[in-house]
Amino acid sequence: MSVDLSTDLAGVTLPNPLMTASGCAAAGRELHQFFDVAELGAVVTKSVMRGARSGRPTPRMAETPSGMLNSIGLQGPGIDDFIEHDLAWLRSVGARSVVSIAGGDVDEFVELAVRLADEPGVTAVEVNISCPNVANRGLVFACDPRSASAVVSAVRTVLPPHLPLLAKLSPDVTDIVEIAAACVAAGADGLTMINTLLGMAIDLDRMRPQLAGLTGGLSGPAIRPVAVRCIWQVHAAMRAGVLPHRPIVGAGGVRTGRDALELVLAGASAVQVGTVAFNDPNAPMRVRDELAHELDTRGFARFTDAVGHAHRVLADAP
Amino acid sequence: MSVDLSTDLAGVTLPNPLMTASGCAAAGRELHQFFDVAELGAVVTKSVMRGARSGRPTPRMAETPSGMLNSIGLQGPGIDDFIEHDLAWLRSVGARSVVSIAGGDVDEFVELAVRLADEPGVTAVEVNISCPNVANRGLVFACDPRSASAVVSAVRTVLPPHLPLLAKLSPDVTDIVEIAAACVAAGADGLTMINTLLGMAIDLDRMRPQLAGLTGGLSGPAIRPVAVRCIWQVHAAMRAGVLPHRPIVGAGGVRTGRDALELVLAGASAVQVGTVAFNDPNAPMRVRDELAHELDTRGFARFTDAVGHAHRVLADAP
Amino acid sequence: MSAAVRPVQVRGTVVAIRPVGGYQQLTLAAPGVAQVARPGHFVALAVGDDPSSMLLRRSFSIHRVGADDTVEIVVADAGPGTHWLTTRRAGDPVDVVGPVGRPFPLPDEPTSGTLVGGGYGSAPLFWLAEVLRKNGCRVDIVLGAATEGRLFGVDQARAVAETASITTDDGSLGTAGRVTDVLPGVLTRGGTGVVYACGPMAMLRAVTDVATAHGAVAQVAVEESMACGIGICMTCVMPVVGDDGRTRMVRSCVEGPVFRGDRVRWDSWQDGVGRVPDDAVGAPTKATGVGR
Amino acid sequence: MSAAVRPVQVRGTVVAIRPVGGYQQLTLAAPGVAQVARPGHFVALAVGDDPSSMLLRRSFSIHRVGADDTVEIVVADAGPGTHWLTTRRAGDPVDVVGPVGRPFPLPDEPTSGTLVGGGYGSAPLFWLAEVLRKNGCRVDIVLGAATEGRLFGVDQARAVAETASITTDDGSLGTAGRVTDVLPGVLTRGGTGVVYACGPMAMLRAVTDVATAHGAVAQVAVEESMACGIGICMTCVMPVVGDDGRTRMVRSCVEGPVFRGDRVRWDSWQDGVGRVPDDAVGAPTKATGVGR
Ligand SMILES: Cc1cc2nc3c(=O)[nH]c(=O)nc-3n(C[C@H](O)[C@H](O)[C@H](O)COP(=O)(O)OP(=O)(O)OC[C@H]3O[C@@H](n4cnc5c(N)ncnc54)[C@H](O)[C@@H]3O)c2cc1C
Ligand SMILES: Cc1cc2nc3c(=O)[nH]c(=O)nc-3n(C[C@H](O)[C@H](O)[C@H](O)COP(=O)(O)OP(=O)(O)OC[C@H]3O[C@@H](n4cnc5c(N)ncnc54)[C@H](O)[C@@H]3O)c2cc1C
Ligand SMILES: Cc1cc2nc3c(=O)[nH]c(=O)nc-3n(C[C@H](O)[C@H](O)[C@H](O)COP(=O)(O)O)c2cc1C
Ligand SMILES: Cc1cc2nc3c(=O)[nH]c(=O)nc-3n(C[C@H](O)[C@H](O)[C@H](O)COP(=O)(O)O)c2cc1C
Ligand code: FES
Ligand code: FES
Repeated sequence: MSVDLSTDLAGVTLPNPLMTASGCAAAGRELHQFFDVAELGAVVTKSVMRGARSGRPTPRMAETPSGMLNSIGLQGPGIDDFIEHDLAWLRSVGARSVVSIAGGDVDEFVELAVRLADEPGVTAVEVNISCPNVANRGLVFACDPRSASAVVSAVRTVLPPHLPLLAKLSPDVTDIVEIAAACVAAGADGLTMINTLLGMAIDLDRMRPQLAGLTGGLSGPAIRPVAVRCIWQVHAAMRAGVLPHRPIVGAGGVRTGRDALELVLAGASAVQVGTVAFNDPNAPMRVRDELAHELDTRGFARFTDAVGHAHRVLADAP
Repeated sequence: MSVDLSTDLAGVTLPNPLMTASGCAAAGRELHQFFDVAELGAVVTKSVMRGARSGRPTPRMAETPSGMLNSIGLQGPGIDDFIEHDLAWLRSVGARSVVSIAGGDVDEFVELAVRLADEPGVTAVEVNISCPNVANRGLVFACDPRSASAVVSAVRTVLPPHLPLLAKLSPDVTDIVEIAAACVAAGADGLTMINTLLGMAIDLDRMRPQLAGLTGGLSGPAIRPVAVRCIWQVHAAMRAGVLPHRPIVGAGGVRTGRDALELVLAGASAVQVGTVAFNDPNAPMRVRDELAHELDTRGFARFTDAVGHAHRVLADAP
Repeated sequence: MSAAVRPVQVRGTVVAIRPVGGYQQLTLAAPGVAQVARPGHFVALAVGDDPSSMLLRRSFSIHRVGADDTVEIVVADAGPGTHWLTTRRAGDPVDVVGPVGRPFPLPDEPTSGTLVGGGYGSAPLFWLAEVLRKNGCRVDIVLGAATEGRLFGVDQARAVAETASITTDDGSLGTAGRVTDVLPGVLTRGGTGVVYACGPMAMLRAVTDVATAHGAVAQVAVEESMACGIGICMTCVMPVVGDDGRTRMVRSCVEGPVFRGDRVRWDSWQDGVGRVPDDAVGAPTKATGVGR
Repeated sequence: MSAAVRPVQVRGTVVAIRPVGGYQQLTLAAPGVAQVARPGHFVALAVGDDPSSMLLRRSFSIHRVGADDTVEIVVADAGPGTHWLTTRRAGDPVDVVGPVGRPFPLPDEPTSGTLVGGGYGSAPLFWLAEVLRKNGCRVDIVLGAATEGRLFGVDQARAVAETASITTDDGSLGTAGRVTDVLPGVLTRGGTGVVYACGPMAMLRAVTDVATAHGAVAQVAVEESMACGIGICMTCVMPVVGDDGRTRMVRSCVEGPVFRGDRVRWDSWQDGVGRVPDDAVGAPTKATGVGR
């Protein structure tokens, strides 16, 4: 196969567009038992916060048709432990790391960005704004353009210029383009879409919500059409000049190379494999190879030629 | 089975809570080949508009994991033809009809309501506000509290008091409770949730959006967790006094009696079976019987005792 | 409008499955379907093991019906749904809805009919040929496909028809070319009054043109994407001219799949994407726009 | 932390499937899994035909391993995923990830072990018993279930153990009651130093209490809902006290499923719903709240 899979992520060149999705690969160690994580475009780590967090009680999951609900509550070791152990390990195996950070307020996001600013081996920082804003009745940052841009601009200022900032958007909004535009205006170098949809399941034996946290995030192939739509809308808005062009990192229900290609043709410059890695730990590499094959059979010499291609086909249609 | 399945829909008593979903049963004639539609709680008819409409070009559908996308474009014969043929037929077989209406502006909704006001055999009117507001850049009425309440209050004024008005909500909003509250304040006697999620699929052979209409509505079991969440949030807000109590008609991915029970325990007083009827034309009746069985095994003597029960279980938990 | 025959839903069983050329031929025990089915009817099958991620039924023309309540279909392994079907084993259950649709209309008095099948599209034609012959009609058959392996029923054609002509795009069997290359000669020699065709849209359009040019009526079985197969979803519509001369977007599952070829607005497709003719009843205008 | 043995993912094959009591016993050819597996390891299986609507792997204790690269599991038909598994036929493919988890730790020098199994929880115990005996340990076994049909391996228990005690809630076999009714006597008579248990949470807790009361160490294999089975999703956590005396929410798939019973914070469950102990590392406070 002769396809050039390399892709550009706001100035950083990746050998291929495949990434893990935050919270679906821990810090890469476990998947490294199945394949060399250094071969991925990047490993996106579980969103880390300032201190250690126990996360939510169990049950934390519910299987749903072609998807699942999760309510982990951002369990993690805290930024210091993360840098000392996880980031160091990723460096040691030569993996490119996209570090996802989450905070309860702007200050926490800033503090996390400051700690990461000079760390070697950080390829990009993904800002998970799909978490509750403690100051604002726990309303998710990503659901309000003002909160979203506040976080993004604050983080952007403390990150070194060469380090790309990816804003991770939630689909649970009336107008995703409005949020995307706010994040880009605030300095986001790229957009990751989409985070999970807010969902819920009822345990029919206990006749109460199945998740201890009541609601949870819906993910998996079930939500892929929503991811494709969000990517399409934002990429179309960029083409229309509503907001400046920024790379989009696609996420949402990718199971096969064909699924990945859907996101790419809709406008994604990179693709994350999340929930499906639970079903198939080798999925990120498998999808990379399947995507290369799909591109090859369609005569694409370079991956980047396929990014947003469906918009061009439509524009050229009579 | 001794379970009393009857339910109350804003003053109207239905023998059971099972309904078809608008656009998933035409006007009942075809399903009547498989079961007696008069045995349903009600037949919800395809959203009808003022004039005849050809709808969107094909392809109008795409299968997605545990769901589908549709882009029909409200094809229909127009209100006069509907009343003369479809409504008359439903009356002739003794079916209870919930007539769904859709408009491009408030006037069209009002005109439709006026035409239906004195028609015999109309059990309730479902106002499909999940359609584009021509006056407002095609923004869907249901995505803006002001537009939503404008339609609902205008329709409520022209409908006779005894005729319940159900407002059909879209899940594609940042805050479903805000929209629900606006509709109830505007006079909605009940709320139908949820309509489809906006989604998209790319045709990998043509490398363009698979639907001729580009985006479409995502439905089926894939979206059930979103439906359960929306119903839960609105019912919880009613219990908390954020908005007055109104019956909720649940819709979204119901395939079995267990699925229906999830929506009911979350707060639904009636349940619609939509997309799954494409998979199993007998589904609405099958689900009714399965639901009765599930209620029976859980010791519910009356269906109404199960409505919102999960909220009570949670409140009573230590 | 919709077929007089009322479809039933039955939990069918695979009685037999065997490869035929590039296809799998399934014999399904489906009580209640066979007796009332006529050539041109189809069945809509649920696919996948419970709980299946594939929600929509798959449609298949009825190839033949058996005395013992069975229906036969011919399946091409085209994707996950048909792959599931072609990997069933005898004894496996398959949920069947059928018979569905408007079958091939039979001529009131004996006439000469030419049957044209593209790929698996020939599946329903041999049963139709037998019925036509019983009614005293002359039957000629033309089968076409991309290559020999995609042809279905060559022997059956030769057995039942006055003349059987074969074409393949690559010339691997019969005449190299399209069915429409040989069709004019067949129509002339057979003195054909009605042409029955089943296959890809492009072929149906071309066959209709040839038939019309020869003063024959074309009855074509179309193949649109169908979500329900029974008339309740409105996904399968196409622009067809009605008796009143007006074009409407009609459901090909219940008002078709068989239409008079000269009634179909063939100019409404471009590269698989349809168009609503501006003169169609209720066609969108700036004013109305289109709702979701 | 996570098991020294690295799991592999292999496209396995069903070699044999047969009913055993109320369960189905599957023999899977899974190259690379059997050699390195030890008692207490489990396998995580993908379920459903492609494209499956069931995304999450199902976990099953390894009952035994065969010389010929096979692993045996014992499956209760509890829902759609296990129903799919219990309806496989010889020759069918099953995607296997394993061996996963922390196996039962073996005593450094010969001691007396009592093995307690609830329902299918006994599946991994007989293989463990054989290993223990090879190491010169005395082995007693206690099997319990709601009723006779839910017991697994009574004969195997009698064959391998010094003493085998059976309890059923309904008294349909053995002593009427719970395993913990007979356990004290067994521990005393056997001079048990270590208790190995596998079964429902409530049983594991009770067994731990009895063992501790008798000065024996309890090693229990827990069963939490697991989305991935390999340590990447954090759905399977439970509060366990570490060597430093601090409680953490640890992943039961890789840091378990076998834990020292006296390290598990059993008081953290109520009617199947967990609680994060206030003294757990990173436990939520008003300030931090919990993110999604
Ligand atoms: C009236 C009618 C009769 C048919 N008769 C036959 C027959 O005798 N033998 C045979 O092999 N096939 C026949 N087909 C085509 C057959 O239904 C499709 O090949 C099949 O639905 C593809 O499903 P899939 O999951 O394998 O492929 P996918 O491409 O994965 O299907 C995805 C979705 O698209 C729809 N779809 C894909 N291709 C077609 C198509 N060509 N026509 C309609 N819907 C499609 C499917 O129903 C499904 O909803 C017929 C179709 C129609 C409408
Ligand atoms: C370490 C471990 C070892 C196990 N060993 C065995 C065994 O040897 N034999 C056996 O029959 N079963 C065993 N189980 C339980 C088995 O995994 C579940 O019965 C099975 O996952 C149920 O899937 P289902 O689709 O049939 O049921 P469903 O209830 O439909 O499953 C829905 C979801 O809940 C999860 N789930 C449901 N019940 C359980 C459960 N008891 N434990 C964990 N997850 C659950 C499923 O994985 C799935 O994600 C074990 C579980 C674990 C964690
Ligand atoms: C168990 C689980 C945990 C997740 N944790 C995070 C997280 O910590 N931060 C984040 O930005 N997204 C998180 N996500 C969302 C995923 O990164 C991804 O955006 C989403 O699941 C959609 O992709 P998918 O369908 O491929 O999983 C999590 C998803 C799952 C299933
Ligand atoms: C093909 C199709 C057509 C639909 N048409 C309408 C419609 O005209 N009006 C409306 O309010 N909802 C319409 N819906 C939405 C359904 O009524 C229902 O709200 C939604 O599909 C979720 O339920 P389900 O998952 O059971 O299908 C349509 C859905 C489908 C699949
Ligand atoms: S396939 Fe549903 S109406 Fe024709
Ligand atoms: S099951 Fe995923 S971490 Fe344990």
